[in-house]
Order: sequence, then structure tokens, then C-alpha cells
Amino acid sequence: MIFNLLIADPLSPEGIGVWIAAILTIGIFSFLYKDNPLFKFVEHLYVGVGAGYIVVVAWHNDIATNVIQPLKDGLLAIQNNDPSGWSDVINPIMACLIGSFLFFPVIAPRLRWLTKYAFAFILGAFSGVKVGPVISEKLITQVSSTLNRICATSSECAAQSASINYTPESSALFNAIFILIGVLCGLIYFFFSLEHKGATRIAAKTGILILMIGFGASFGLTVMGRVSLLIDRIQFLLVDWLGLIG
Amino acid sequence: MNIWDKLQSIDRRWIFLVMFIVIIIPLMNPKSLDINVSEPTRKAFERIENVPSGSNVLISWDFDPGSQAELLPTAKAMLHQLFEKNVNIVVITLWPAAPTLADTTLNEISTLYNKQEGVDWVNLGFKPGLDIVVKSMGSDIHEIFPADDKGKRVENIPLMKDIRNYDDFNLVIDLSAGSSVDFYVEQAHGAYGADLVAAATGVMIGDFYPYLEANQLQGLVGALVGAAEYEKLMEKAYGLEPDKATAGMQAQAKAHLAIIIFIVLGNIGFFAKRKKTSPKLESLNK
Amino acid sequence: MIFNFLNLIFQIQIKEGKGPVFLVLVLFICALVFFLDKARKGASFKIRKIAGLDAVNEAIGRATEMGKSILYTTGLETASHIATIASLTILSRVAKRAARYGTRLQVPSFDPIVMTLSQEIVRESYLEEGMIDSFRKDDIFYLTQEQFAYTAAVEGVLIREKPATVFLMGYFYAESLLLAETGNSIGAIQIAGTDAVTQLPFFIVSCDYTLIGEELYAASAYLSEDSSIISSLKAQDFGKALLWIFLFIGSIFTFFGSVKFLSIIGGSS
Amino acid sequence: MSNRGPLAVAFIAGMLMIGDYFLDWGPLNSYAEWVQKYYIIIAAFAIVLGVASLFKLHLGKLKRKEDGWRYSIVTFFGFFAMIVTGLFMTSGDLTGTKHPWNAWLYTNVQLPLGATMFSLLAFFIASAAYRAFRARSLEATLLLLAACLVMLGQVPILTGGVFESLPEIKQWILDIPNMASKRAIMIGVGLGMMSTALKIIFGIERTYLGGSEE
Repeated sequence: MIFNLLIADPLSPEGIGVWIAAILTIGIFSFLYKDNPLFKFVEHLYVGVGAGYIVVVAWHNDIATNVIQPLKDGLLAIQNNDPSGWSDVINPIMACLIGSFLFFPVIAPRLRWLTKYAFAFILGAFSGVKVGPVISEKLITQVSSTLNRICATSSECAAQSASINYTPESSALFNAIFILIGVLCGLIYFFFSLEHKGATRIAAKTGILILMIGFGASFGLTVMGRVSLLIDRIQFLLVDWLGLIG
Repeated sequence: MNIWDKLQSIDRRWIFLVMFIVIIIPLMNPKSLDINVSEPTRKAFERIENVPSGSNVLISWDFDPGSQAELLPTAKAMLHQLFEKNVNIVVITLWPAAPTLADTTLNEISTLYNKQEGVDWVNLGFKPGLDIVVKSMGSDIHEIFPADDKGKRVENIPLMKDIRNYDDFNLVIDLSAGSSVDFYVEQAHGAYGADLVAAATGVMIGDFYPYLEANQLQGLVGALVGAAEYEKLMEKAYGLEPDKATAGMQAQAKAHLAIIIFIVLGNIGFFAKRKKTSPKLESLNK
Repeated sequence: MIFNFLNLIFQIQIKEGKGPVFLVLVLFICALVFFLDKARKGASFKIRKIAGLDAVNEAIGRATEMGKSILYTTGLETASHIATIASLTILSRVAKRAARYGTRLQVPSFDPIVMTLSQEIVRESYLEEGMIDSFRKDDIFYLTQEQFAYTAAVEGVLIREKPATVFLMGYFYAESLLLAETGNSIGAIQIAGTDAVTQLPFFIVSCDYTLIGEELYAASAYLSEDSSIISSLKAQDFGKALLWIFLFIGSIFTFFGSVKFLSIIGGSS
Repeated sequence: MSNRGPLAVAFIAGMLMIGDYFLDWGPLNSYAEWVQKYYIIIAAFAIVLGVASLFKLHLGKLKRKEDGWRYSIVTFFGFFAMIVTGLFMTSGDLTGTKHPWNAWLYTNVQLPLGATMFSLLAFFIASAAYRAFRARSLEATLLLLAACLVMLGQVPILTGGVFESLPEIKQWILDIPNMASKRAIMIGVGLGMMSTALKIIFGIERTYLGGSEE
């Protein structure tokens, strides 16, 4: 191993950034051993910086572009007798009004009931938004993809459908049935009315076994991505900071 | 506490230390890897080898620094190969955070081969719209990319003079951390008949094998393994030194092996001394 | 007929391809109303045991005995996410029990709206238990909406306050394992629940009890001990039974060459 | 105090959004678009509350000189560094996150901190695997086998002979049993979400308003 040491120069403009990033990186890694002052420092710094960054982004991307700019444009349009300006003015003001309801528990506890209206609006609206897509993507698509696989194993069925290609292999049939049984048994596991007894117990047990294989597979699949992230950080320390090239 | 108990209760800090060591050693000391090159990677390499000198290749750079560990090595190896063969490169990206990474890499490698921006290669930058961008490049690239990443008009870029659509490219390469391969297969290959080679991350790769079987893709480089294989091929063909993918792959292999060994050790301890059930068991049994 | 009329007057049209979704929704609402009505008439429903939920009382009791706190996180999503809403309803049940036993409850929050909601919800729970004097608003606090800064700070709380019981309920991303492993290392009892399919394996390996997917949604009903809310579980089971039968019969017919079932749900176009 | 008003608001707000999903009607569709667009403004307002909470927490620590109060100064330092460079400084046309100083803070402080926290997962995934993957029961054994087979299929640790088919086995596990398990979970989740959403809209679940058990 021949090392070509080229530690980043802490006095150059780029070098100081590398040094700071390196110290912070080590600070986080130090948590692996145990809680310590450096980690506490880094953790508190991160929370501060993170919270500050959110404010900056919210100001520039939300308030400045979606409230202040339309208000300015709208008022200008109204001055020029263009009635379309009103919507630019009213929309952000309405949103700000609902937003300000959230403050009442803090600034005026007596008006706390107004906050409940804001919550009711937010939760009601977003519950409503989800209903249609959930039914279509989580329920119908899952059922239809399971049936699609079965259809693909039947020459007759596949012939009647433009988007499905006939797969005559016996492995395709095996897989289609495997998935079908897995889904059916998995669903039985989730029945809340059924005590897991007798036939239900066997089906629910099969269901949970298949769930476990799925969980194990996802776990194993994730390892590589996580190790890649670590490799990236270590390469930063070795190459960018220490200038170590093996 | 006997040895079996100890095997079952190794302090997690020892595990952390072992992980750290098995990853850092290969990174500091990369060796050329003795791996078998898989068929999809070989096909990708050979397809790029067959691009005639002087023709054009389109690279869709669809990953950002978040996925660079898996995709950048392949991107670099392919750029070396293309410049070595004197092929002109046009880069576009469908990811907003990608242009800077693409630019840095292109600059770094093109200078090694004395290649000129605008003449031998160009970075047209990012355009939002995903599949719509891919589709529109079938009719006129100049329309969808009126200027390059630095704002220079395409009319004034010598390389872009004769490039209008997919017909002007010998090959399209998609380096993808998402599902953009789907768009290229549907549009660039399906609708406009372009030849396609792709590189993808480990999470996505499984979705794309069927394209290879159906010859919709001419080659597929999958994840870090694929990248390491590609570096191996480049080493054999052009004597290029194995780089980060090879080192990363060794670190990956060691890390996976270490985890499996720890699992085995824990189970050896467990079976040697079947203890009474712990609360963990119930949660798995429920 | 009605829609023709609406179309004529207001130019309202039904969006294309939403038929199956509408059918499922109507059937489900009918089931919901049917079981709710039964509950209002005094019917009680039998629900099977869910291991993680039976442990909730035990886990809160353990924190009380040890004189330590409970840490509850509602996940890393906003109030517009249904899993967060489910987590908030579970929080209210947990807060009531904590108020009853006088156990300290800490809720570090990721989203400020969720934080405000949590504060109000916990306050109401203490109010209902007549324990409003021991309600500490500052224990429900905001950290930051930056994913890993939030994670680092929660890890800090875990390692320094050493709560006896940790609830991880709601939607989580990659930080799930960081939180759960740190909680495990301090020896806390951990009950997790999420519908994030990719994060479930990590909770399964690191937590004592994990509510898998639908169990998270069932949890709030189950813990409410209120039969009109529990009736919704019956409606869910009804929906499941319907889909089960459809899938079972549908696959037999499909196997023998019929595309009927696929076309009903718009899957064969 | 009556909850009738808020419950009505939740019902109307919810039904309008459901209506938007099914119906093609200009006013309704643009209302729905409005809600989703302007929610971010409401959320931006809420950030003030969040920051106030953060300040209160740390100011309290400073005032009471609690353990580790000095670290609270660090939090304020980080916060104001971001705010000053991001809101009050301009450099040519560049402001906000584009301002070179703010961008410098982002690249050299926030980014490495986030990436390193994320990379800790590589360690934690190892310790979790070691501790939890014991063949205690059939479920636990399948969990552990599936994980190991997928890991072995990911990287060429074992090569030659039978082991050559590991990547194929991995792909089969991911495509078939894994797919089945995800589907079963997803269908359950779908029903749970739909039920929770409808409970909120119909006012069956009113915990968030307080006084759920009338």
C-alpha cells in the first residue's frame, strides 16, 4: 500500500468546508460508540440548521412565490381595473386566514374553538382526497394484477386481452397460483372478526409465513443500498479529506 | 457466562467495528476483482464497442448524487470507452439535481482525452416532463432543448448541427436511478426504433430484465456488481485501472459476508444452548 | 338519469373509468352505516386479540412502575397522510392512560401542524381524565422537518431520557431502523405500527410488537373500546371478505379463459 | 361545547374532495386544486408555531441552566446562521438557498450530517440482523433464510456450482413471495385507510376535536 497523503488544506476556501464536513461526519459516527459531547454538539447544530433551512425554503418557495407575489400582481391588476386580479388576492388571504386559526391555542385560548374548524377542514379534506386513489391503487389494482397473472397462463383469456401476453410455461402457472394463495392467506391473517382457529388458523399461519418471507427479502435487499451510503461517507473521509489514494 | 451465551450476546459495538473494518480495508486497497462478467453487462459493453468512430451517442443521465455510489462508476467507465473510441456524446437529464454531477464528470474525463465541449460532447441539461421529454426527442431535440446547460443556443453548438432526433444517434444509453428506462423502451425504442443500453440501481434492476429478454434493451448494467464487471471489461480491453465500483464491490461483498457470519454465529450460540423463549419470540409468533 | 339532469343544468360529468371505484366506495359506505347502526342499537362486536395492542396497557404500566416516561412519535409525515391521522387517534388513547397513571408522555414532532394537533389531542385527553393540571404542553415539542436532523434529535432524547416505553406509530421512511435500534439499545419496550411496507421488516426485527399495515388502522378503533368506532372494523372485514371472494371466484373463472372478472375491474383494457 | 360545526366542516370538506375524484365539473375541480395548492401556505404558517416551540424548549433550558444548556446555544447558532444567510443576505441576484453562503452551509454542514446519519443504517442493519435473525420458530427461520438468500444473491460471495443460481433464487423470492406479501398488506392497508378516512368524514372518529366519548 503506497499512500499519497494529500490532506485537504484547512486554510483554503474549499479546504475549510471539507474539514468542517469531516469533523461533523466523525461526530455522527462517534454516536456508534456512545453518547458524547461531540455528538451532542453535532446533533444540536443539525437541529438548528435543519429548522433554519426549512424556514428559508418555506419563505422563498411558499410565502414569497405563493402569497406575496400573487398579492402584488393581483393588487396591480385591480389598480388597472382588471377584475381577474381579485382571485390572486383572495386565494392567498383565505389560506392565510385558515393558517392563522392554528395560532389561537397560543395567542387567544378563548378562541381555541376556531382552531377546531381549521383541523376539521384539513383532516376532512385530506381524508377525502385519499379515498378515491386508495380504492383504485391499493384495492383494485392489486386485485387486477393478481388476476392478470392468472389470465396470462390461460391461452383463451390472454387471447381476449390486448395487454396480456400468453405465458404457457408451467413455472408461470406455479408463480401465479403462489401469489394468489399468498394474497388470499395473507388477507385471512388480517381478518379481525375471525379467531385464528381450525382452518382459519392454517390459512392465517400460511399468510404470516409468506409475510415473513417478504419481510426477510426486503431486509436483505436493503443491505446493499445502506452499505453503499457508508462507502460513500468513508470515501469522503479517505479521499476528499485525507487525500488518501491507495 | 459460557461461550454459547457470549456468541448470542456480542456487544453491538463489536459488530459496528467489524463492519467498519471490512468496509474500509478494500476501499484503501482495491484489488482487481476476480469476477465472472454476467451476460447483460457483456452485451452492454459489446454494443458500445460496436459504435463506429465518429458517430453520435445520446446519454440520458438520470441519477443524482444520492445514487452515485451505484451508477457513477458505470457512467465513468462508459465515458472512457466512448471517448477512447472517438464517439461524440450528447448528454441530457430528466432529473433536476443531476446536471452538476454530469458536468463535473464530463469535464474531468473529457480533459483526459483532449475532447472539446460543443465539438465532441455537449451537456444539454435538465428538462422537466419525464416521458414527454423522451417522446419529444423523437421529433426534434432542438425544440425541447433550445439551449445547453450553460445557456448556449443549440444552433451555435457545432456538434448539434446535424443532430435532430433519435435517427441521428447510433445508440441511446440511459443511466437510470428510477423508472426512466420504461420511457426509453416505450418511446425511443418502441416508437422510434432507437438502440438502447441501460444501467440501473439494484432496487430497480429486476424490473428491467424482461426488456433484455425481449431485445428491447441491447445491454443492461445492474447495480454496483454490474459496474464492477464493467470496470473489469474496461481493464481487459483498455488497461483502465479498476476504480470505485471494484473497490466498492469488494467492500460490499465483505460487508454482506460479515453480516451473514454474525447471523450464523448468533444461531450457533442459539442452537448450542436453546434457552427459554425471550419476548422477541412472541412478537414474531403473534 | 340524475347525472343526465346534472349534466344538462351544471355540465357536471362523471370522469371516465371510475365506475369500479365508485362501486367499491358505495358498498363500503353501506357496510359502514349498517354496522354503525347495529352498534348504536347496542350490539357489541367480537374482535380477535391483536398481540401488539394488548401490550399497550402493559407497556404504559411498566413505564409507570419504573417511574420513567413514555415516548410517542407520530411518524415523519404531515397531517394530510392517513397513517398520521390514525396515529393521532391512537395517541389520544395512549394519552388518556398516561394521564390516568400520571406517567410522563413525550411527543417529539416532525410536522408543526401535527404538533399542534397532538398538543390539543393530549390536552383533551388529560382534561377528560380530570388531570389537566399535570398536562405539560412543552412535552409535545417540534424539532425540525429535516428527516435525519429529526432522527438525530429523537435519538438524543432516547439515549438521555431513557424512556421505558416507546411508541413508533405512523408513516416512516429510512429512519425507522435508526429509531428502533436506538430504542432497543436502551432496553425500552417498543410498540411500532406502520403502513410503510418497505419499513415493516425493520420494525419487525427491532421492536417488541409491530402492528402490520391494517392493524395500525384497527388499533385506534380497538383501543377506543367504543362499539360505534369498533363497528368500522366489521365494515373493513366485510370489504375484505368481498375482495377475497371476488379474487377467489374470479381467478377460477379467469383460469378457465373468461375475461369477465378482469373487465369488471377494468384490468383487461 | 358543541362539535357540530367542525364536524359539518369535516363532512363537507371531505365530500367535496371525494366528489372531485369522480366528477368532471369545473368549479369543483378548481376548488380541489385550490385546497391542495394552498395547504402548503397553511403548512408554512404552522412552521412559525414549530419554530416557536423549538425556541421555547431551548430558551427554557438556557434560563434554567439545565444539563447541557450550552448545547442549546449551538442550536440557536445553527438556526440563525441559516436564517441570516438565507433570508437577509443577497449576492447579486442570488438569494435564499442560492446565496453562496447559504449554499456553503448546506453543502458543508447539512448535507454531510444527513448523509452520515443515513449511513449509520449500514451499522444498525448489521446489529439488528445479528440480534433478531435467530431460528427460534418457523416464522423467524423463514425471515432469516429469505434475508440471507437475497443477500447472497446480491453480491458474488459464494460462486461456482449450485451457487451460480443464487441471483435467480433471489429474483424469484423478490418477484413472487415478496410480491404476494406486499399485495396482501397493501389490500389491508387500503381498507384501513378508506375506513379511517370515512370515519373522519362522517364524524364517527372525532378524537381530534376532543370529547370523543360523549
